[in-house]
Amino acid sequence: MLDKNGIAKRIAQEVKDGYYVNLGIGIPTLVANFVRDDISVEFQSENGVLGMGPFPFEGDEDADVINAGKQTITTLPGASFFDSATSFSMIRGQHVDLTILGAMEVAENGDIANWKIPGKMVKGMGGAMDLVASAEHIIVAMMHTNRSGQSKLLKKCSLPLTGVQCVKKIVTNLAVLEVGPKGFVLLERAPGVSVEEIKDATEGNLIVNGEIPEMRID
Amino acid sequence: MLDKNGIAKRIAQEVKDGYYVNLGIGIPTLVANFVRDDISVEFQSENGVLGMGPFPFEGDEDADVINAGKQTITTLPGASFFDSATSFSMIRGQHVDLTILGAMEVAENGDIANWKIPGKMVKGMGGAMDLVASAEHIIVAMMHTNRSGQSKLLKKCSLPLTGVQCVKKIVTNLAVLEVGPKGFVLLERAPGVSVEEIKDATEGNLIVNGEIPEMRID
Amino acid sequence: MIKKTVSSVEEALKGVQNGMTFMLGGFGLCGIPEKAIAELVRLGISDITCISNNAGVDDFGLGLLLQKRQIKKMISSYVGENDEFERQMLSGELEVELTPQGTLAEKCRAAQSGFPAFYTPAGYGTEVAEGKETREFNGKMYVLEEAFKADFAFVKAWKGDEAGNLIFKGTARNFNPCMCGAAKITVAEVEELVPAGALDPNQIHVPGIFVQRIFQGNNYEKRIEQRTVRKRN
Amino acid sequence: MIKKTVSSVEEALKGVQNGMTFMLGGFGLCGIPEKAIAELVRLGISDITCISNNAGVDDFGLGLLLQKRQIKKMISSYVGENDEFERQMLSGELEVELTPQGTLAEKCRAAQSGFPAFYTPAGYGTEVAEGKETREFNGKMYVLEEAFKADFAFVKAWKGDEAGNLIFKGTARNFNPCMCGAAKITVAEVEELVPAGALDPNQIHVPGIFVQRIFQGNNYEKRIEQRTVRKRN
Repeated sequence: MLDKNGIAKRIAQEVKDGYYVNLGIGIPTLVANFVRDDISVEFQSENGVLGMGPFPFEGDEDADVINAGKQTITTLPGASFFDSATSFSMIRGQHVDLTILGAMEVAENGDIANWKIPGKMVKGMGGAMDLVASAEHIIVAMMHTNRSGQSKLLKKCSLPLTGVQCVKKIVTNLAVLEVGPKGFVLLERAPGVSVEEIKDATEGNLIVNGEIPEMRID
Repeated sequence: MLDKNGIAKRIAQEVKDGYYVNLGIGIPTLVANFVRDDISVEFQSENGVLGMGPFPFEGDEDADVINAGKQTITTLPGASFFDSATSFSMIRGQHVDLTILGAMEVAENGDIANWKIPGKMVKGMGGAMDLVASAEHIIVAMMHTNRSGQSKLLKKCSLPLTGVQCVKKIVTNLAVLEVGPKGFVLLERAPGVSVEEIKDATEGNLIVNGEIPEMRID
Repeated sequence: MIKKTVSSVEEALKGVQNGMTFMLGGFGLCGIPEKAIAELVRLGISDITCISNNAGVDDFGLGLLLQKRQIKKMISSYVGENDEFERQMLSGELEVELTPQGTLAEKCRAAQSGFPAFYTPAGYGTEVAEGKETREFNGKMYVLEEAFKADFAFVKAWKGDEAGNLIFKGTARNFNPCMCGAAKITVAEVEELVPAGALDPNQIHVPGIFVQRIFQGNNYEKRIEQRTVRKRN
Repeated sequence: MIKKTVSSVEEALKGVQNGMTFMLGGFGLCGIPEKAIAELVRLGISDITCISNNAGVDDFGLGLLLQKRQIKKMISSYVGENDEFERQMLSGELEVELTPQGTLAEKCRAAQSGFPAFYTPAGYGTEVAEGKETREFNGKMYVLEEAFKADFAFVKAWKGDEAGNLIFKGTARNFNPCMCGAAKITVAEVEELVPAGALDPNQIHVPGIFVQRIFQGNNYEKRIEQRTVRKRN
């Protein structure tokens, strides 16, 4: 079973040379730490920066330089700042190659819900609706089940949707899955996790074709 | 009767303190020379400059600094350069207060034609269609009649339109006119020009209310 | 040059009234118009509709107006950092219209640019699209979104000049440029106000034509929400 | 940092083919991609559809492609400085789609920004609106215009860096930024190419994400169409 860093590590393998990547809050943010350093990647944050670097050294924080999670950040050579309309031109115009974000629920048709629990939690969608409606490659990073142990990979989302039929890939603490025409296609098992365990934790249709390899995470 | 500079001088009186003004090619360009220097005005050119100044001194021309007429220009303190989309945000968003442009024909309902003579001359509309569809104040600067002596102030335009019901005021070599609900309202006569002469040169409905003053041009 | 300078925040906010709609720049607490917000609190303007990406935190930014119950309605994309906000919203005291962030930015830009409406894919198939026209272009579905209408836009820039030209710093730019010229009156507050001619005309982020009033604010707090750092070596 | 530099105009134009649609920046002869145009002439690419505000003059800019009859169709707002153009158009050899200038700019920006269509007032009631949907918003009539689709965008900037970031000078900016990222491949030529990090991230006009290939051109002619001057004293 993977921890949050493990999920981030596995997702980092999906980041290809030359990709512009938008990372959501939470686990996705960790992905930046694990991207191979022999490939060229730029991170975009929708509040208006391309070419994000690591957190600043203590004392170097600048209130005017943050990411969409409101964290102080730095920029790398070749970076640029821009306004919100331009930022979403990058996203909506599919110039950002890959979006990695968290989810409360994903449905077997690729629907995603991650912004609202009616009557209980309403933080808002932020840029997520634009991101999922636009990106060509969308990877969801999340735990396979919620705190009560219920599956987050469903036949149909029960929460208000963020986007329809948009999720392509899901990396959880248990597995790597692809959204296929008939449901979740199991691609890889987390180290030490059996296909049975994944089946049990998946409410939506799980498609298991032949032998399922264990993921390789170095 | 006014010459081109006279028309420009008269139009300059319509330019008010605090106005952003877009000047078309031809007579309108001359208006800048006659605006009172005790008021604050900024000239916008739709190719991407606000705060245009006079032509450069000989030898100071810069191929990268031109107006929409492709003339080399200078900029004044407080000027800015921007892209074409932003330029038309200024125009379409009604941030430019006054548009002064030439015309081939104006109709008594405010229609204007100035971009095409089918089968003969097709230079294109440039920014004129955006300007006339957007500006709150549109003044047409033109000769009252064409080279063959035919009126350019018509009941209905015969040429392809640039915009509908948009012209508010017209300054010609003979008169200042306003477009009213029932046609061209004569406001002022050019020096030495009689109401009769203006009537003869106007095909569209000309409304003459009482005594028509002669324009004052210093 | 058309001069836009006013001498104080009081003069800059002349004309604000109860029940008006305001746009406020900023992302989180980054690039927010601190001085305009403080003046709105001081004036006690109420029944406000705020168009702002976020709602501040409990004791800063728009949180200050929420505390005093001056806000009737928020139009935002993300409001997750503010307990008082969540309380007022869940209790029904506060009206909230959640809008996708890119749509929010573009509804500002549309107002600025004279576009009445545009089609965007964001929110299609979600409750955001309920009651809105949807339409297919090239095999993909889009939602028709209309331009905002607002009385005042309050923005914060780094540098500005007498002509109203603005330059921003870092990610404090965010929604500020999109809101300039998107309301009837745009009020810009800047950290440094310079004479016309002091800024390079090539490097203006917002030309002065989009700004009606500009003033210099002092002692900006610029609070950091998430101070994330790494150790040296 | 994702590197966008290519070593030559030949490499920059790899993949251009007969029958393609190209966007070309510039207003008149100001800010045109001189090197890309010269290479298109050299390659003899034909049946081109050009999206460009103007069509050059007889012996420079797009006029060079017109002379060789390489252009099948022009989409422009103003073409009045070019006799060969007018001849080909009036004789029917050249297809021409005249588009209001602001609409032209926004059709580029829409393509860049993922908007399939937008409503604009320009051209309502004229032949430009024929066959297009029109619609009323708030008592005013608008025309629905769709985003452009193009294979290559050729733009010219003043400075650029390895990451594809661009900075323009003066009014040579014009349509160039709107076209970046509006075609499948954007090729930027610059007067000065600098290493990543040499440009201030606050002062980038076009972020490199909108540019696929960048190269430095030399000996720009930058011809002036109307040399207007005043005498000293």
